[in-house]
Amino acid sequence: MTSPQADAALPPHEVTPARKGTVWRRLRQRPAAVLSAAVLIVLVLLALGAPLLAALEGQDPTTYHDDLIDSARGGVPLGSYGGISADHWLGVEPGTGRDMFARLLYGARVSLLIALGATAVQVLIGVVVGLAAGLGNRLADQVLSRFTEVLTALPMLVIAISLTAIVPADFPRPLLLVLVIGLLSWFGTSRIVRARTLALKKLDHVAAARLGGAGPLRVARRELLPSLAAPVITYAAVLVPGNIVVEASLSFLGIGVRPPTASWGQMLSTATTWFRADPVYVLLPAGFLLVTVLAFTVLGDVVRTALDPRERSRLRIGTRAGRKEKPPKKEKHDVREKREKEAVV
Amino acid sequence: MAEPSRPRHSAPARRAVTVAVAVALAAGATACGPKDTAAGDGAGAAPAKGGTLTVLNSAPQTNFDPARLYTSGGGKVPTLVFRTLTTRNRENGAVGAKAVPDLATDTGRPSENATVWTYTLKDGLKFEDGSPITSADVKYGIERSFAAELSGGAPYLRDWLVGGESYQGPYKDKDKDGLKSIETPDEKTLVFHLKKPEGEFPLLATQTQFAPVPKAKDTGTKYEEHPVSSGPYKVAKNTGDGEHLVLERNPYWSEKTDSERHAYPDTIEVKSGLDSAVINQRLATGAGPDAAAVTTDTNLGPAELAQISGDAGLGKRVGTGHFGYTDYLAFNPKVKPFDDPKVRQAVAYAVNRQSVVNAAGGSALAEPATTFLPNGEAFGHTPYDPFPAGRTGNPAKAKELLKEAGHGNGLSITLTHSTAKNFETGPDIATAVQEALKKAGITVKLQGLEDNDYKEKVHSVDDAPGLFIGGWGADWPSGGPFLAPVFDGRQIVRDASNFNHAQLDDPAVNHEIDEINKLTDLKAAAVRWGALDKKIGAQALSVPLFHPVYKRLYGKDVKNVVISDWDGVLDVSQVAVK
Amino acid sequence: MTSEEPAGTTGAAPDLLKPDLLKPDLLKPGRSVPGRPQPDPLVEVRDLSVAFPGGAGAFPADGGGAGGGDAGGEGPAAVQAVDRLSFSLAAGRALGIVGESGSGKSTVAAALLDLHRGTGAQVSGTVRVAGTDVRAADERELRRLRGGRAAMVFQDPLSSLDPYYAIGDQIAEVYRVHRPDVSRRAARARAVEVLERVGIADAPRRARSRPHEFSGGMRQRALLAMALACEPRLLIADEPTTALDVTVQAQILDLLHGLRAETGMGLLLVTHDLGVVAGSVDEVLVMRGGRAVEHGPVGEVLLAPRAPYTKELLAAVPRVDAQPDGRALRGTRAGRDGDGSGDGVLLEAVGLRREFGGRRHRTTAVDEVSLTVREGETVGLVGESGSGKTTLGRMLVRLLDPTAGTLRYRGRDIGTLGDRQLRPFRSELQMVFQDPVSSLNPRRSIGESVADPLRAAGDRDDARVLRRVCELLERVGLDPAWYHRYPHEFSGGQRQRVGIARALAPGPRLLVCDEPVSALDVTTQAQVVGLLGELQRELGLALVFIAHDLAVVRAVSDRVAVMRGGRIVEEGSTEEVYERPRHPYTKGLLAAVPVLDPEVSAGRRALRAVA
Amino acid sequence: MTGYALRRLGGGLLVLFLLTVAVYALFYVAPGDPAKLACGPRCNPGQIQQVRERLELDAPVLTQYLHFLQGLVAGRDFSSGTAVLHCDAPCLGLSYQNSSPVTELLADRLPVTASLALGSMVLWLLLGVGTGLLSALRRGGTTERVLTGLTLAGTATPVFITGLLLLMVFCAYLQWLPFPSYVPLSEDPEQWAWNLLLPWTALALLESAKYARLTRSSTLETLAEDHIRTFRAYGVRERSVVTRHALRGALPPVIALTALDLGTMFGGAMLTEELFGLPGIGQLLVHSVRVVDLPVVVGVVLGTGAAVIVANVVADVLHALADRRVALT
Repeated sequence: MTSPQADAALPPHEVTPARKGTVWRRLRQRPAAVLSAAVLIVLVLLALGAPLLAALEGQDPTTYHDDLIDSARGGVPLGSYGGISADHWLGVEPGTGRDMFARLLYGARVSLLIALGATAVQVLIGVVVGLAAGLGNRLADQVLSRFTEVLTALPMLVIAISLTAIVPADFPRPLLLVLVIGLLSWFGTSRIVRARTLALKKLDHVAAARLGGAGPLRVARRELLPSLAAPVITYAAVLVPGNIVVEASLSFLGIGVRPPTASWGQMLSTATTWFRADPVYVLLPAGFLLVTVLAFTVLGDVVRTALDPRERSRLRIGTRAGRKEKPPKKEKHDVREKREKEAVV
Repeated sequence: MAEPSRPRHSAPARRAVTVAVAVALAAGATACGPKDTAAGDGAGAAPAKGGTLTVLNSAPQTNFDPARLYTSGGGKVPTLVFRTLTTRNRENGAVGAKAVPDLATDTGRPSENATVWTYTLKDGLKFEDGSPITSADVKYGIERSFAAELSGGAPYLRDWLVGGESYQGPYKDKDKDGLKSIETPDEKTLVFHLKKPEGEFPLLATQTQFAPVPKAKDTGTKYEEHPVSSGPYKVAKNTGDGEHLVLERNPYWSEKTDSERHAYPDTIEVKSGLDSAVINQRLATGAGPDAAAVTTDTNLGPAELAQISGDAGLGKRVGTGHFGYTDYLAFNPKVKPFDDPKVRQAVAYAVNRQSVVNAAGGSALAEPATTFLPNGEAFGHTPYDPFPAGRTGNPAKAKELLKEAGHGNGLSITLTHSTAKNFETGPDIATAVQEALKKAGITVKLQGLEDNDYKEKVHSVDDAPGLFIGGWGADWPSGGPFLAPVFDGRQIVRDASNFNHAQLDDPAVNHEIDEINKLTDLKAAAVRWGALDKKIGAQALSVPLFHPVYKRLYGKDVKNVVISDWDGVLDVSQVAVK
Repeated sequence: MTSEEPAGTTGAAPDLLKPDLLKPDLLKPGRSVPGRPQPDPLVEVRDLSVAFPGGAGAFPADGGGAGGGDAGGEGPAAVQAVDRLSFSLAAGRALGIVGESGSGKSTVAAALLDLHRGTGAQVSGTVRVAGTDVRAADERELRRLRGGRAAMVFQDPLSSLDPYYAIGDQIAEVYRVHRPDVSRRAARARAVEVLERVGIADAPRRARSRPHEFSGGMRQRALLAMALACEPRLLIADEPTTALDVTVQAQILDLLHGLRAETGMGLLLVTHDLGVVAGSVDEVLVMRGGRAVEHGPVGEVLLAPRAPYTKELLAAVPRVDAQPDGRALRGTRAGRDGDGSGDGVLLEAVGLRREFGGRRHRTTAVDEVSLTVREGETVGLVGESGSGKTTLGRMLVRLLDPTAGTLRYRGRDIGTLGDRQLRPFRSELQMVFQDPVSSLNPRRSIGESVADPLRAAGDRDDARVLRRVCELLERVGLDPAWYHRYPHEFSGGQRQRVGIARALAPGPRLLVCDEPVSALDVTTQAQVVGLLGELQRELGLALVFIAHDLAVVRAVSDRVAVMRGGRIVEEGSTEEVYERPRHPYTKGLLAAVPVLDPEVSAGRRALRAVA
Repeated sequence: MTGYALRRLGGGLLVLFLLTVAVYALFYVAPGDPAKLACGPRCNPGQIQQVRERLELDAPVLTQYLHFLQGLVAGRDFSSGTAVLHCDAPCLGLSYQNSSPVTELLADRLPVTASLALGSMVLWLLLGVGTGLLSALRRGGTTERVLTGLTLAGTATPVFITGLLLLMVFCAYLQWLPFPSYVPLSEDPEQWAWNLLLPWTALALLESAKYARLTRSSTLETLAEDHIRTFRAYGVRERSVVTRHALRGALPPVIALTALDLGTMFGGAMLTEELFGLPGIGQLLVHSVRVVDLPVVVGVVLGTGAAVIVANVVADVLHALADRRVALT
């Protein structure tokens, strides 16, 4: 019988490097990732620096400039390209003459804030519910999935309108939107978490932990959450853009943020009629929205592929099955994870 | 609240309004008077019969029941099917703002003190089934408007007719001679008995409640599916609950008995539920049937206006409409600090009407207002400006007043508005006001309420906010329905919608209103309404902001466009497409 | 085989690779089969080298695409899976390629049909199969070769068939690819025909069912049928029986044998199991790290191996027929007579029962099982898949709650205790799991994993914990310095050692080992088994050793229980059970176990044929 | 499987019940007095009271709710004034606004919404699955990048932007298409399709990205499975390996997702319907919510809910049927 060392002879420093490193490496290898990340960083900086930049331009998002618009022609900005000028870098808003540059930046704050906030809510609830459903017994699981069905079945708009009407008017509107969006669409997250939990639960290291005397909470914290992080994060990255669009849509239906606060959605919703008279007015918020959403989505995709080990050995002809290993049962819920907001159609 | 020409409920409708309001100036800053609506009168050639007129609307014609419609239905679709005792004079501009006979031979014969009104029906009037129209049918039509099942009409009949307040309508009240205060001594005669003198009864008689309904054909709430026509057209098709209507000629209608309606087209097709932007786009493009299309509830919005004003061809196809309507800041003096006249005046001085007008769509779509009464002679409009603040407001003067009022170091108030995206009570106006008051050191906190919530609040006596954006439109072109509901102390209602926002109960005012109502000479009445308005205006109970103007676009084959100042609607009964 | 990095099996001591063993003359294909003039051998491989670019690992069948997505970050720059390999196979003959995981054997098999094309693998050398120069062949030629002249059978029969189509149709499809002129219905007929040939009962009907309606054995038969459809001259079987139970494995091997005898096609059998080779091939090629170590007639290689590595392999293979000599885990039974308490009975299960599933379709996994484990002894638990042995094992440590029956630990009934009351006993009953991948949390360092039980037991003194963990790691033969490394950095054997260390941490009295070595290569197997033995002797542990491999169980156990369909069909001392099996099932099992001696296995086959 | 479906649908009924409760609760707290709104702009207290009584709004919510349930199972009678209107089960009551039976209203709108949903489904499947497949096969290539870019842009743009753009371009500038207005399929199939083309496109653009992604990932998954290797190893053409085996394997999740999305779309695509002025269920809902027309809202929510739930079940069953390895529990 050879000594254990024989088998252990393989010195770790020769074997593959730790996963974290590789994930970052893979990320950095993807130009798309770098680009979209850069875009997002810039956007965030713009949003944060809104007051400074506006001051730099010498404008603010609320002051009216009646002299800059043609009252006789429906208040269309004087001058070409929506009144772009040295004083107003991106022109002014039809009907009010408020400075577009300032409004867009301040709008970025609101839009991003709402989107991220809502995502946070979705993820939080999603993880809690998902874990509960995954770890709890059959009954708990059933109850939770029924409950989520009720929520899915309720048209978001109805609730949104009712809520916005019920909630006292001085309740901070962005927060309200965060809650409305967040509370009404965390199913995707919870489903992913549930599926993953169910899968993880079967793994031996969870059993081992229990044998080691770990209680349910300890198990959840030590054995499950770390493995859940990756899928949740990537899914969250895909949620953000969805939320931005929802915010826009709610504003379009007149239940978005309150004036004079600007948000991209609110700007778009007023802008839509100006398509032909003042294209700049539409294209600016639309452009910002588009870029942001694209950036987030791309980043989300990239992160997912980077984190998903299967993505790599894909297409290579080979078997995943080991000795005595049954082919994995498919999770029948997987599809729903792929779904985004319904309210935006 | 009375805005006859405008369905306020559906979302599309609301946007319609926005847009609507937008329109006027292609025809030009030059002209907002009636005269230039003539710009409309189509491409010269005399109008001829025939063809199909398409009506593109945003709000479906739900409530196609004479009892449930709020007003005369103006120049709108109902006027093609319902004839009434009197009707609007269908002419361009100011002349259009008076009542003329329709079913009746004259506009009504008042008794000495205008408490009894007598009408005689013309000869040869027939329903679409050929059966004659009798005074009983007209009476029945009015009676059924009292039924809870068919609510929706204006309150005047209930308020004016003797016993009106208690009458429950023919369904509940089985008494065979129904509402006693309407007598039908014979097939042709109607006699109305009023509680008090009402000189404007002829104007009331234009409302669809005065349209005949054959009792035998009454199907209650289902009547709207196929109302029996007394007008030039009958309902051939009504699908999607008024979404899509096809109207065809009513063979039993004769021009001889109807001098008001021209009924040029053979068929009229109404398509509704459309987005207002789409409607205007279609009218502008005028492809296929859209060339012979008009809209009765959608107007040009600022954007469309800006775009059209660049295009001479389109400019020609825009009619300007005026409708007695005023948008204003309403105070509730029961709420501090608005109990202090100085504060109210300060606000009045600080308001920048230029910004407000712009927010309402620009000078083409809104005219700055300093009087509560709309700017039409029928209303008795007498120009005045109790707190002259110029085009853009007078912050300095406002500051002064505030100091006197003890708010030297600034004042913070709340402005309530609707979140509905309409141009009048919506956020845009609110922010404009907020911005203007800032200059006078007044910090305005906006309280935007979902439209229902907003209406609920501002129309309640007890929790009406101290300051909100309101609007008021005339049920008919006269000072009466304008001032009375808003300033008559006896019209402060608790368990229903209250429009007397200031809850003004001034015996002098009340008395003057009664006095004017006695007059059957409406010209004379108008003058006194104007005077009364000025008197009230001095109290700064409201800050008039602007009177909307309507720009109505129509298809390129449309001829004989008539837009009267009654409600500024393009009169569908006059239009020809050949 | 789950995830052994290719490098992982440079396991044995380096000195085993003496250059002289690799002298080309040893490897000359012709050499071992003299006097057999082969103008055009069926398979001709010259200097075949295959390398996979970084990140890929070896040819996945050797464990690249590890089960449980968590395994493995990126691989080293490039992996030389096959290194200048040459061999040839004459028509009608059978060659077995044997090797441990990472030896590159499956890579070779794939190379014969150039399945590496378009996968980024770098292939060099020449490969001629049935007259086709595989590497030079264009797509059309290649397609004609694939399945037409040379057919391949894969390891996992379930995943190797399209779950969406009827088996008959799949066979027919393949058939028509190579016989375009044949009508659909003729092709179907052919499918039924071959299915009948491979012994599928009621073939016409079964041809219409889908893979998931077939049992593992039937699926493998179906795959064979597909291979036969076009009457290939060469059959390449890559671990064809690895996923099957012994008895089924025997049947399949017999079938293969029969088919060859009948059709005279050549066979290239790739396997890790020397036993499988013994009865099925004429020549054996032993591979290691991509190179040929030994090549010769099966008899010579298995009975008189030249290469030390071959010797080592053979030595490591546990024999089901071997006399109990240096038994790995033979408990010393020390102190059993010592304390009188229930003659040292440690754990006693009486009428244990476990059911799964809801009201409807509920299944009984374990049915009225009674079992006793005494201090320091080793109880072997054998049975085929689905026999309920794992369920039983998990109940013994209370990972699963018994549906019925009692479980006594040192006289105390623990079968019904709730989690809280169970705490004190947890530390005494531990388990070692089968899958070295999923049994370690991929996101925690091995040190942490081992420390967990200690911390959970309430030890707050980090220094002490650290010390203890290092001791344990050292004890199981791992470098304490690796405390902070993550599981995917280790080979399967090493991971299993970590698992053992973690099991030892709480200081258990009883260790349930569930298939602890079945995922490992034979050599590694031997080492791990050895380790367990040492530990048992040292710590006086009682072991319950669960395995499907009768040989391993025999090598380790004092007593053996044979399970089937949730019941223990036979129990007794190892000698009794193996030498004088009473229950027919046990007899069947033993008869099915492949033996290393070609003669013997031929004899066995004859017997089975009669039976 | 049938058992499973039945059980799920049973659960569905429960869900629907909860839904109605939820909506009633929501409206109980929501502002806006239906009576006032139904009565008209200027009603005196007496009238409002009459209306309130007629609509039963004076009764406690519980009673209203019970009557609603009763109507649902047993049907109810209402008065049209002149006659008795019988509204047989399942009766969702009468609209507060114009007293027409909610069931009729829904029936009126359904064809529109259905046309919209089904039509756009066809488009988005073609678009999405096609794109997904292509990008899966041309993995890493420019084709994939472009395609994914396009589909992403699709999801990124709110439908009211896409829609308006489409209108501007195709109806206003190019005038290739009529401004959408719903023409019943029964009346004139050609016009029907012609008019719906834009709304379909707008929706399809929005949805297809999701499908592209799904198709791509599941195709790749299938391509990585062993049986693909088998057929390659047996000389089957790459083309048929992909079309016959890979695609077949990739479809189940797509089918399931389609079922789910259809379900939600039958709830009406509010923004789209609103924008293109299609008198669909979505539009009805938006309108009714605004005027607090409780019966209609409840009706729509019930309908939508039912659709969603059925869709969920159908999705699961389809998925299981299509992919035998999925277990229904």
